[in-house]
Amino acid sequence: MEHHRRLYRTLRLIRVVEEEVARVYPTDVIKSPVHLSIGQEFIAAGVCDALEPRDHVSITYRGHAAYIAKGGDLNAMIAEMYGKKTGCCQGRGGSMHLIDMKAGVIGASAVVGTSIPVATGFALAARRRRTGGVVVCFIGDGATEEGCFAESLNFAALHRLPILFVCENNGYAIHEPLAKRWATDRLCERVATYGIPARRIGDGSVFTVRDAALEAVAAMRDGGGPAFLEILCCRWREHVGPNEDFDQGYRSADEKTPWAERDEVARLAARLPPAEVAAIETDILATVSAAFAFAEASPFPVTGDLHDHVHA
Amino acid sequence: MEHHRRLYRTLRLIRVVEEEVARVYPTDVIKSPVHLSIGQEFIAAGVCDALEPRDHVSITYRGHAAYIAKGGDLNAMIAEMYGKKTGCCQGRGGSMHLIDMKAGVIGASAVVGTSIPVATGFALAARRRRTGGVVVCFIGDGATEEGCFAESLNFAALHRLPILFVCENNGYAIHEPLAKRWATDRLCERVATYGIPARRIGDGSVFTVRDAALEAVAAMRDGGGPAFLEILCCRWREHVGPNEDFDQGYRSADEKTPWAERDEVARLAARLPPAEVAAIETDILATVSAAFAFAEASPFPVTGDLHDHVHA
Amino acid sequence: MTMSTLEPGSASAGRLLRYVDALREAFAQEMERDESVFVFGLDVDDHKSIQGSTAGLLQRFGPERVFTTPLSEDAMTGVAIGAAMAGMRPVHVHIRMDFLLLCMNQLVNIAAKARYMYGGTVKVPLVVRSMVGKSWGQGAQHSQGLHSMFMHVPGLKVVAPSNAHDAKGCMIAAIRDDNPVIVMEHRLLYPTEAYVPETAYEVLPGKARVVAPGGDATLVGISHMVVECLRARELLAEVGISAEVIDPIWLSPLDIATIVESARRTRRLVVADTGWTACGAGAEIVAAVLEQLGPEGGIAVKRIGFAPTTCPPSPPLEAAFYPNPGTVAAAVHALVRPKDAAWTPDPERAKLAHQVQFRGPF
Amino acid sequence: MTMSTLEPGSASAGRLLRYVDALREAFAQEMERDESVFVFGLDVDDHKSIQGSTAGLLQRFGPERVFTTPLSEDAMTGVAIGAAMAGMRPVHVHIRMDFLLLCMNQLVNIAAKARYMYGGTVKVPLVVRSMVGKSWGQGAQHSQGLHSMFMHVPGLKVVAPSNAHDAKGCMIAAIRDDNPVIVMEHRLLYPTEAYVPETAYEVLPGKARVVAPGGDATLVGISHMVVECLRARELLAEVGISAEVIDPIWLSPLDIATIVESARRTRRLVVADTGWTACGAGAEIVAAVLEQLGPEGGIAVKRIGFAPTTCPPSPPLEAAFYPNPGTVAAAVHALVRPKDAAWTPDPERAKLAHQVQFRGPF
Ligand SMILES: Cc1ncc(C[n+]2csc(CCOP(=O)(O)OP(=O)(O)O)c2C)c(N)n1
Ligand SMILES: Cc1ncc(C[n+]2csc(CCOP(=O)(O)OP(=O)(O)O)c2C)c(N)n1
Ligand SMILES: [Mg+2]
Ligand SMILES: [Mg+2]
Repeated sequence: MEHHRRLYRTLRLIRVVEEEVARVYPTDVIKSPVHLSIGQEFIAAGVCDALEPRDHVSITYRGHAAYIAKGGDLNAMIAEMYGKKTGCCQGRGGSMHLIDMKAGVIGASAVVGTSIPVATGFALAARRRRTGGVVVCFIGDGATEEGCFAESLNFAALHRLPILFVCENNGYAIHEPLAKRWATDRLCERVATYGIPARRIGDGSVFTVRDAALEAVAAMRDGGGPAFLEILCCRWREHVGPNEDFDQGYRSADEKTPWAERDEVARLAARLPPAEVAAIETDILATVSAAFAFAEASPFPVTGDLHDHVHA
Repeated sequence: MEHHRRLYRTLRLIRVVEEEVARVYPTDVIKSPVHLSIGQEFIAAGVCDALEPRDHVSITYRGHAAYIAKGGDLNAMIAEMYGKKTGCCQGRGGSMHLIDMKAGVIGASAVVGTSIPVATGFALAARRRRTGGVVVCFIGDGATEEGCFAESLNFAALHRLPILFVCENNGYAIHEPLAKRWATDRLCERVATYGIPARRIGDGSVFTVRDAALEAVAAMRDGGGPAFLEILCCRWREHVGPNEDFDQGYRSADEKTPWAERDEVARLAARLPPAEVAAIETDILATVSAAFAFAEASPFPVTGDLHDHVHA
Repeated sequence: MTMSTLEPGSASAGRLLRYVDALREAFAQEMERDESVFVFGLDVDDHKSIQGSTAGLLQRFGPERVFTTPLSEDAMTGVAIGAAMAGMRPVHVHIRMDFLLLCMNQLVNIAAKARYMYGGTVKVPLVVRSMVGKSWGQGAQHSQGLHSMFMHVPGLKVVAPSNAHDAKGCMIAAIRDDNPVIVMEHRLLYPTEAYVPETAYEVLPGKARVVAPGGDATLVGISHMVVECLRARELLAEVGISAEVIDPIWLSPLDIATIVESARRTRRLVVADTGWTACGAGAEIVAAVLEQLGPEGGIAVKRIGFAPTTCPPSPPLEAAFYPNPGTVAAAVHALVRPKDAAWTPDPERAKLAHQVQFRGPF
Repeated sequence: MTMSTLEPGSASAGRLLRYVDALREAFAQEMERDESVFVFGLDVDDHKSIQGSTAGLLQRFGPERVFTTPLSEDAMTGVAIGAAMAGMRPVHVHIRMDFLLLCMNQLVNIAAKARYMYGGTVKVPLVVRSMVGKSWGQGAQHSQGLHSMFMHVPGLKVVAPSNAHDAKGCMIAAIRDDNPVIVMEHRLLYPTEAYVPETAYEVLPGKARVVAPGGDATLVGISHMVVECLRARELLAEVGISAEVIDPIWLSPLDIATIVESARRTRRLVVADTGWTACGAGAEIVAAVLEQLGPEGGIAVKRIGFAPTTCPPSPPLEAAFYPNPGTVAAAVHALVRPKDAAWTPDPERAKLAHQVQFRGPF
């Protein structure tokens, strides 16, 4: 199972990167807020496994996982978080605005939801230029409350654009649970009224996610319109920052338990030959420590760079 | 049938006002654009018949019908369109911004859709102050495409606010048909996913509309949350201005035919004793000509008034 | 009527063309030249075609490149930005500038910042067309000139052509620009004519135009106010005051040097704007000129614009709300002859031809 | 740390209180006084309670008067406006001023205009709280001071308290005001302390405060920049330059008379802003002062603010992006001693205490 190995590698790579980010964070080398995706990696890994280089993904400020899964440059990502000139935004974006146009990662906004129409615009361009490419737009559950989500769904469906919206429903926007934000949880049903095939995935399986993405993407390449996936998940860490926050009173550690028990990283590891897991681990550790070393060694931008890139 | 007579009077009053507006329009006494509701009167008449003085209605720039149906001051409305100091906005609003807070008409915006959340705020206040009042928010089909519509539905449903959204679906936004704007016509189904009872009325009957509004309003007064009505209708005149526009090529006169055949104004007249119809007519003509005379005779604001009301 | 600020200098000066037709020609020529240009926005493809400014484009370029949208200004702006980042050149059309308030987040938080915050790895070659409505009951929400909000934001360019020649040249420059450009058109300028070359040309940022020379005062007019300033200049000439009229054309980046040079000479600076004055384009011009003049300063300054109220539709209020050639001339007079009694030209003579003609519907 | 711009004058001068606690006290006292006041917005009711500024309100006033919302800034602003028109007094909270770009339509097209366009028949007693983020990676979309956009619009009031005393007094004044008020808070000011009376009081529009006297230059600081101007004043004093520091407090309506009086005396005006300068608050102040000084003009002026770029998170770029006491002092020095060589204070000494301390997370 080649794709099993590939998925595991991606999952594990993301996990190791995120844990390293969390580890170094208190030393203040990272010059941005960080929104970790630990626990949610299976979504980005599963979805991006269905994509090709000509495809695009739109990510969020909680975008490390999808950036990595789509093949974004890891060195440039870590350097960006360190505020270095070699960062993917030359230190002008920070961790909330990762981009790698070469890898098809089209950027992230720190204003929740606002990347949804931008991603839709990429899909419009893909359709117009007949590239055969598709766009995946990752969003959180909170982003679906913004008006531009409804506006974008309608437009994407009206023009039958090749875009897959993936909602990572971790049940919270910062510390506010769905019950305080959603009148009902009939999100997929709502999206379906636009004529968009919509499916909810609750089993936490990277394979289920991958299969659903493959199916949706295949239909789009055949000229089908948009599709929608709502994928339940759990955010293991605090909203922003490196720590757990189950002691803060707004949610209980029980919420994590079932997710931790079926952690995809561990589950996939257990199904691969130990030697292979070990080899992957060695490789990943080398890659990750090289990336942090690269970031560390890279120079900061200098004052004189400030005015670059205001205009093209 | 007291309410039959009452409904007829309202329908006929609106029709006569609108036709008089259209008649005088070319003489340039009206100092604003006008968006006539001829053909759509049955919606405002039917819905507002279900309301009490403590209730509020939020109208649109195509709001003459609902303003009148809710009991807005006719003299002040015509004077406003004439740009006079005695207008309901003292000449500061024009035909697109009618308001009569005493009658519970809470104003209109010329930026489509933007009155939806404002109306929702009135419903929040009604709930908080336990007035027992409800709010009706009239909108066009185009307004449902704005993000704030989805945002407002979610919030109203989440807080179970006493607000009835009434969508007057005349099939067009200016000259653009639904097919160029809506991915599907499953609007009611979509609204229902918020847990909001939603119903589509296609028979053009003022009684059907009234019954649906009565039912919705009764539920709200009992503490129920929001409700939604999509009411199909036909705009008999051009988008803005006094004329018909079936010769413009974007829609055919056939669209109007079935609606004209079952015109509620004529239909209700035919079901009342002719003497009663005549008496109502006399009364209405007197009312309307008095309103136009009032507007005509009223003074314009003076230059020195310009800076009033910038701040409270 | 003819309102030509640019006289025919040679055969290449072109034909007399209306502002609206000049815009249309710009779209047609650029769409012909570059496949990636497309024009979309509410009602661009109906029979009224945005007052005629997009007429014929649908027939010529088809519905993939000329299309209306749902009423979703916010998302449609994002769509335009995404398409632009992906290599297209969208022209997104709004029939009122007031509606841009629905898209401020996309314009300011995304379009203006994308290139910078993504470290130069993307371009956003986006044109946002918007029209300022004026008079005849446009009222509170159909009348605003919001250019100063966009001038405030690094990463956006802003242009406000005042005549048919610049309408075409600026629009072509905007379409070819690799950055987001907010184009502020003015409804009252649509029927005005100027000499417009037939071939494509660009009126680029960086050069304001001295529209008419003068020695007593520098009068900067923005958009439609250029026309009213020229009329004010005529009125002032009758009382022996010579005003130099400057059209900045591009508001961001702004050619402040041309204005500084003039103001240094005339010692008096009046800016007449089609918007409110507080934190407006006039404030920017006055402050920038004075910073540049440095300690030599000592020039008299005045900003003119909308009254600090919401725009009222009632005619007498509306007349007081807007500056006009008479109020502009009076302001210049007050600066030039501060010791004289205030002077106001005969209101009848101060009226502007195209202003008087315009009547609804929209 | 203590950063008191208001010394205790008497017993009624109150206790030393942090800016954040002064805000919280304002809400508690006004909610106690007036049933119609309620506080809502994303995350006002969680355990972090907007950096503590709404802490305890939920427990005391209950979830009907203190509640979070869906992520729907646009509609929630409309809801606040409607509730205000219906007689409530909403305080709508945004943890970043940048998010107001999502609500511009409601704020500018409805809130600012409702009273006027409805002929005085309604009031909109709405408070919009928003916070400017600064430093430590806030970056492009979590750092903007957008007050000048709101100053541009008639019908809105704008206030930017720079210390705990004014934070409480302005917030109470804003809540009691019958008009929409945009309150611009600053994240870096939250821990700063001043003497704050225990009872409720209002710091009303109409009166700027001369925070520190001086004769060589007038230095106007906005929001957080007041603190940096005071530090710049100390640095300048060391080289024999005496700067008068003025805090306008309310930006709209603006007390320009106090600034004019000072500038007339010092002949030099520097405005240091926590925002971009183009069409900014500084442009407004400079232009308004010069209009009022009239032909006597002849004062030297300078605006200081964000660099004309998007805000970059990388520390060296961020340091160059923001004005600081050193750059402010250098600018004043250049105006006061134009013939001297440029002077910049030792960067170490120019650092601001609370600036250095702040580190994430948000
Ligand atoms: C428009 C906007 N409103 C509020 C915020 C503050 N904020 C940052 S992240 C966040 C939560 C978003 O939740 P969700 O979309 O579910 O994503 P998650 O963080 O759970 O991945 C909020 C409210 C913001 N950044 N942008
Ligand atoms: C936000 C916004 N976008 C565009 C317009 C221009 N416009 C005015 S009326 C209208 C059509 C609205 O259609 P609908 O909501 O169906 O109402 P109808 O006119 O049919 O009653 C449009 C697009 C506007 N006023 N506001
Ligand atoms: Mg979430
Ligand atoms: Mg319609």
